[in-house]
Amino acid sequence: MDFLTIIQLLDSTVRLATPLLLACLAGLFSERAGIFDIGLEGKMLMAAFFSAAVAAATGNVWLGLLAGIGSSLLLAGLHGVASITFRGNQLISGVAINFLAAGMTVLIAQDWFQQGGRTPSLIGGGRFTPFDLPFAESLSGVPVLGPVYSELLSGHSILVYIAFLAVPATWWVLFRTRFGLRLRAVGENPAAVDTAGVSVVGLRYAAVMICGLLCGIAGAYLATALQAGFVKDMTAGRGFIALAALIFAKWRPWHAMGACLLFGLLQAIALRFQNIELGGITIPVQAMDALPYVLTVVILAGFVGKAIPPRAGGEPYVKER
Amino acid sequence: MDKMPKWADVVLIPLISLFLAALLSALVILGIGEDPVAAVKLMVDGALGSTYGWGYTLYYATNFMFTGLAVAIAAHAGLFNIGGEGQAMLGGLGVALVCLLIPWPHWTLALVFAALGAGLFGAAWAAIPAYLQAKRGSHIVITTIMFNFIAAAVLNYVLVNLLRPEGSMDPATERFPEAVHLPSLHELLAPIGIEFSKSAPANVSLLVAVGACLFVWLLIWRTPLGYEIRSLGKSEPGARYAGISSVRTIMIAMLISGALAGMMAVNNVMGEAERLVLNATEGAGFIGIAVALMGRNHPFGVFLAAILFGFLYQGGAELALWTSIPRELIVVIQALVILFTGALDNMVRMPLERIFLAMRKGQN
Amino acid sequence: MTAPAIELKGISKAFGPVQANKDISISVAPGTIHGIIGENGAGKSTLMSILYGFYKADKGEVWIKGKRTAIPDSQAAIAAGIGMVFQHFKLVENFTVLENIVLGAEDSGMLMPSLRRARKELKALEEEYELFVDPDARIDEIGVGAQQRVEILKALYRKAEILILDEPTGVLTPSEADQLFRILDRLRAEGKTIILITHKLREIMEYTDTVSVMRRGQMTATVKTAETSPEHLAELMVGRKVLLRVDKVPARPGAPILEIENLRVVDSAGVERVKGIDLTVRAGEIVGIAGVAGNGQSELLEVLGGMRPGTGSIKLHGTPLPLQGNGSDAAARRDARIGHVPEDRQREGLIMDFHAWENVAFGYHRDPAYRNGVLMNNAALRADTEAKMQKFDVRPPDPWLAAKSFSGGNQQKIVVAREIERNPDLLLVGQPTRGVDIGAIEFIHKQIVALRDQGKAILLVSVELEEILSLADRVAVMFDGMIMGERPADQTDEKELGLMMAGVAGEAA
Amino acid sequence: EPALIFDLGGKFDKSFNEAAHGGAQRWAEETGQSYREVELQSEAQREQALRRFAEAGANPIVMVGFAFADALGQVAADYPDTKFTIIDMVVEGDNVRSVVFNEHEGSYLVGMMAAMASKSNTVGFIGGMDIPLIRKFACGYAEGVKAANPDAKVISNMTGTTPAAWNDPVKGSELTKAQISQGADVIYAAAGGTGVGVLQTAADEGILSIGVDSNQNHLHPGKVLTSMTKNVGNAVFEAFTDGADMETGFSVMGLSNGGVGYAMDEHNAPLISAEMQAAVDEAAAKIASGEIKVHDYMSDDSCPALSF
Ligand SMILES: Nc1ncnc2c1ncn2[C@@H]1O[C@H](COP(=O)(O)OP(=O)(O)OP(=O)(O)O)[C@@H](O)[C@H]1O
Ligand SMILES: Nc1ncnc2c1ncn2[C@@H]1O[C@H](COP(=O)(O)OP(=O)(O)OP(=O)(O)O)[C@@H](O)[C@H]1O
Ligand SMILES: [Mg+2]
Ligand SMILES: [Mg+2]
Repeated sequence: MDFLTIIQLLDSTVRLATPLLLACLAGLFSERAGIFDIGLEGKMLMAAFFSAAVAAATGNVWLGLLAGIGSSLLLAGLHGVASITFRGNQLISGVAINFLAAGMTVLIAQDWFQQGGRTPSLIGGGRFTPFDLPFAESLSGVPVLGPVYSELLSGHSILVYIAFLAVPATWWVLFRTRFGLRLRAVGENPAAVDTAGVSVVGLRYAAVMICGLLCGIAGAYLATALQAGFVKDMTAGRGFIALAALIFAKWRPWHAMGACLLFGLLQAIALRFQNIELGGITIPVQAMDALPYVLTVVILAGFVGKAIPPRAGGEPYVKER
Repeated sequence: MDKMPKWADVVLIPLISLFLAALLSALVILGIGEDPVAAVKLMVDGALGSTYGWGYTLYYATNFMFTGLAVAIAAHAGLFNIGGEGQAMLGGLGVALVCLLIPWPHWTLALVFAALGAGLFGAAWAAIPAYLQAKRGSHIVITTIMFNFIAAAVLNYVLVNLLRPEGSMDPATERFPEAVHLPSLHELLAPIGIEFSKSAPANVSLLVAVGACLFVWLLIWRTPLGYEIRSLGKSEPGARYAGISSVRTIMIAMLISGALAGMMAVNNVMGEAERLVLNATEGAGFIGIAVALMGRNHPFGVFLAAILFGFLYQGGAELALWTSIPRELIVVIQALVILFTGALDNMVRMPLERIFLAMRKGQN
Repeated sequence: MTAPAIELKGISKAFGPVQANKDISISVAPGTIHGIIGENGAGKSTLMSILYGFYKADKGEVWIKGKRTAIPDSQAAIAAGIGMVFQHFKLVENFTVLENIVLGAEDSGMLMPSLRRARKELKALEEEYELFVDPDARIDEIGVGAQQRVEILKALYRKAEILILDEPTGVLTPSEADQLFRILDRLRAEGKTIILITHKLREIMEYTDTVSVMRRGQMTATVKTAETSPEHLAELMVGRKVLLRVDKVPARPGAPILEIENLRVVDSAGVERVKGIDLTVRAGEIVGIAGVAGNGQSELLEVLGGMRPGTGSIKLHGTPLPLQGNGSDAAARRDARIGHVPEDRQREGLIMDFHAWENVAFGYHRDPAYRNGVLMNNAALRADTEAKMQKFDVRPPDPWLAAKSFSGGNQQKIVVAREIERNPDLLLVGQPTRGVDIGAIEFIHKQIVALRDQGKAILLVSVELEEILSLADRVAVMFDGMIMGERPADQTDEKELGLMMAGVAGEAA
Repeated sequence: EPALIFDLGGKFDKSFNEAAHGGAQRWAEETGQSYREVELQSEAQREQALRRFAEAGANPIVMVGFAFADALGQVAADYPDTKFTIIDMVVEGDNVRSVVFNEHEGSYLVGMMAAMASKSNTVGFIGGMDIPLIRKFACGYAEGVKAANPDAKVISNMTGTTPAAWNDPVKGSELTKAQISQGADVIYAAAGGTGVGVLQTAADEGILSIGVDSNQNHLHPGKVLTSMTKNVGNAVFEAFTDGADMETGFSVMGLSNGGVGYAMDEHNAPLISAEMQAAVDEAAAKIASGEIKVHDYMSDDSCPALSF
């Protein structure tokens, strides 16, 4: 493989890792606060649709982004009501939200656009366009570093940069702020937070809403930056890969970025090459598709370090004696 | 002292939840500019108005009985098996191999072994998540989700590269031999003088599914093994105290669960398509979750809920056929049912408990 | 006269059908230690949780320092100068001590300055009250005594003037408890008000200024400690004269039934909990294991009951029983005729959602007597349950009632009936009367003694010294996974056992 | 009342299914009559849809896509009074009309145009599901490229091996980027809905693309060189027009009878020089007359101009 191909592959890795990363960080906030979320997929899908729909209708991608975030927040709020206020089963709520999004997006899309569950293709201002870093053009001639800068680092949509900046931001919020301390505490022992005079419900809602916000950006990215419009089921399991990455990263922000880049790379490889020849054996493309899931199972099995979720994760908080 | 009578918990709450889900669904239909009454009429007509409709309703219900039972039995052991979809896919592979590799003299024999094959493959697919949960504490919800995706990849590979007949463009196996054709309800009922639609796919697997409901009921409530499964599901330290091996019980419960999910393939692969296609499960594994929730994990409840969802499915197909309402409407309904019966049941339960408490106070 | 530090007026609180607090009023003077006693379930913790804003009262008022104060949540309680140390600590296990202390009391949105200031303040507090802990240690790395100090520091860091402690000594060794009371004394000297919930009358008599007694959700009396006696308090607590000693004839020990040699248990976290125990229990005797909770007694009982693996050797009637792998589980122990009344009936001994009759089969569900071919013979099981309920006076005697619908005492009777009626050769009993009222205690004690008198061996684990002394024939004290010594029950007393429980070895073992 | 069943890509795939939809719409407008249609959600529904329409008395029933072959094989005999038309596949049966297209011929023409428009002498092909039918497109295309410029290089990729490959715009987009990095400056997408991603990315990256099945020139005016039109709409239109008493059997639609072709309209007019058009039209005439024989991959599962 030549240098340029590698750059191209990494470039596509960055693009494909972005939605994973946003969703993964979203899950990180929620799960660190003790609310399991297998509804990342649904929130992303809903956001993808509404961002594309509004962007198509208004021709303004920023309005689309807002709409996407809004719809994702709505589902996040639903998850919050079910799992925080009514202390329901978080896993079941997540499953329901995934189905709800899968159905509603197509239903509404069909109603609004009559295009079989799609939105019209986005054109012009309806899409996020590549964002060139300074001097990308002039530096492209520099050997090795030039292409790395101008091809790999520059020229992505603004949301890509937001996603990668969200990593240090997440780290900082979680480990350097009061909010972060409380958020982590509420995922470990909500009773401690409660008796310390801080609202468990408030904190958990805040976490779930941040999760909604990030999923919203992820969905909008899919429909308005990575692609030009919504097609049904366009998240294609990315929410679950993000969940896998979250476990892989053991709920830590920087590791989450590593995991998402790894899974993005796997996707990039699977997208570009059908079957891969490796020293005489052919690795079928299906193996590449399944690899993130297999890796997650291996991690979960504890063969490569144990993944211990936040202790109060998945449990509704009930005051007990 | 319980806060409210058992019947309220078992019957009233699911019914109210279902009602809420139906109400919201009606609002959704209104929202997309259609008439909910007409839609329901069309659904009822298409799904229950003819033996053709019933044939499809029961065909889908058969699938959902298997996957609903699979979710239910795992739930009794305290496990949330989201992997029914993958287990059913692998079950399909089991059925296909049994039907294609062995020349069966008669469908009865083929049915028995196909069911075994489906159960075996489904159980095998559940075995790894089960083992990881039992031995290493890996969260079975996540592992079974992962195994759904892995199953799709495996099946994809097998159908594209191994089982696709020479020269065919479809990623599907060849057609099963005529000898393994399962009699449809039409063929079963004709001898006793009942005219049943010839083209509906409901077949003898329905009886197998009903048998499975009965089997699960006996197993859970009438055998020591069922007792152990339920005990473990309620209290793990309790099980340890009672000498109930959690590893063994989790394994057994999940193997049965996986086998039941896998056995769905007898219906859809052997009974209907008569060959294995991609995505043969059509999401039935996930609907099993809603069915088990609705049915309160009781085999009889699962039976009823499966028929309800069979109706929704067939009704939804009719909607897609005759109106411009997309089939996804049933996905929405399914989501609402799961949401209200599964995640939001406290929303119904809390006020209900207060009402019952007030009623009791009033009596005293 | 100064206003009382705390005044509660007409507090009521119900949990569904359970009336936990009924119209309760008390008043506590500033600068005093006020004790609250009462049976399990009497409503003590509920009352204090209301004062701390953890629960909301259905009715009633709270007055702090002469001012009516609404306490809708813990935030308000903290603002009113109230701090509480719960029975089960409310600490984040994988946070450091410092993080736990600042949690909820941070100065600003940024964490680092808060932590820096807390570190300084902590130093001062430590020195002032002798509350030493390492600020950078993680909670799960420090002992319970230190964890309790963290809880107290949390309250003081929040400038608490009123400190509530819910059963603080249950998990402490006598010397740790002494240290705690020295700290409390100092706090009182500073003018702080302390409410102390405890089951130990000795602590009430020694350290409190005034004491309130609760019974079945109501406040039955408030008296000056100096003007009362333990006997009087006990009577107030249960409503009648209490018989402390169990009626029984002297034991006539026979052949050894259970022989334990060099038994060791390592828990799942890799910590050795039982460190080489030797012990023999003979036919016709009750051996009591005393000790502060968490010194390996639970693990000892569990390994004998087949609930966890161990190493070393145990023999029953001289036959070795496996301690690991095949044949070491609880089912095998039952087959070997070992009965087991577990320490925690709700978590272990019963399935709370099961009917009484299902619970009577718990552990014995594969017994042929309950079988009908491959199926279970539920009718036989129900008949058996009815008989057992009659005999053990379980109320109400309804086999169809779920276990959770019985009161604690009756739940315990179901467990005891199930285990004793099997007529085991060895009965393991853990905390048989925890959370059980006095009437049921007497009944259960009688059944245990009757089993002994049939020539069966009984191993009793209890954290209640009184229970051990009155029920056991021989007492062994466990400390830090080891047996510190054995004494005939009639040749020792609480003082000597208390020393051994604190790790001071007795003379001859 | 006739009925139309779309394949999994859905009727608005901008390509194959949409072409069929267009034909049905044209029929409805011209005759003022109505027809039934349904989009499938999964493989398993093919048979149900066929039976349901047949039961309800729809006649004829038209289905687009080779994947219906098996289901139709099962169903057709059960409804001898109903006429079926299947597109892209041959199914035996007294009441079945099978319509197949000479896609290789149309692809040859657009291949020539690609070669002539390419400045880098490298052109690309992105197929959908890797099946002989799509290889037939690729092979004809490659022959056309070589005919116009023997030195040109053809890069070919398939999107996948399952029907999902028809509907994966992200993958289409990524493959386009990969081919661009290998020097391709004209890319032909024969990939159903996946092609939307190909055309989009090609337009974004400033190279030319070639559409398929429907006329896709309008999707990105000035960026789509041309489209290989496959007159599925006509086939549907004819079947609907013939109605219940249509002639059954086997029909081949090629260049000679207007079944395939290339699209010219105002959107791509500036891209096509007179000289290009002349060359292509000449070749088209020669193919129609049989003077040029374009190799059909499906005739012997091999391709002289391209290796897969
Ligand atoms: N969260 C709750 N939900 C329902 N019932 C409760 C709850 N907390 C306490 N109760 C019930 O209220 C009653 C009083 O309980 P409380 O914990 O106040 O007793 P206590 O006096 O502190 O007992 P102990 O000595 O065992 O700590 C008991 O019957 C208990 O079962
Ligand atoms: N968490 C709870 N939820 C519901 N009901 C409870 C709860 N805790 C206790 N109860 C019910 O409250 C009642 C009183 O319980 P508690 O254990 O305090 O009884 P008690 O008066 O101490 O009885 P006993 O003397 O038999 O121990 C019982 O009927 C019990 O079932
Ligand atoms: Mg208490
Ligand atoms: Mg009690």
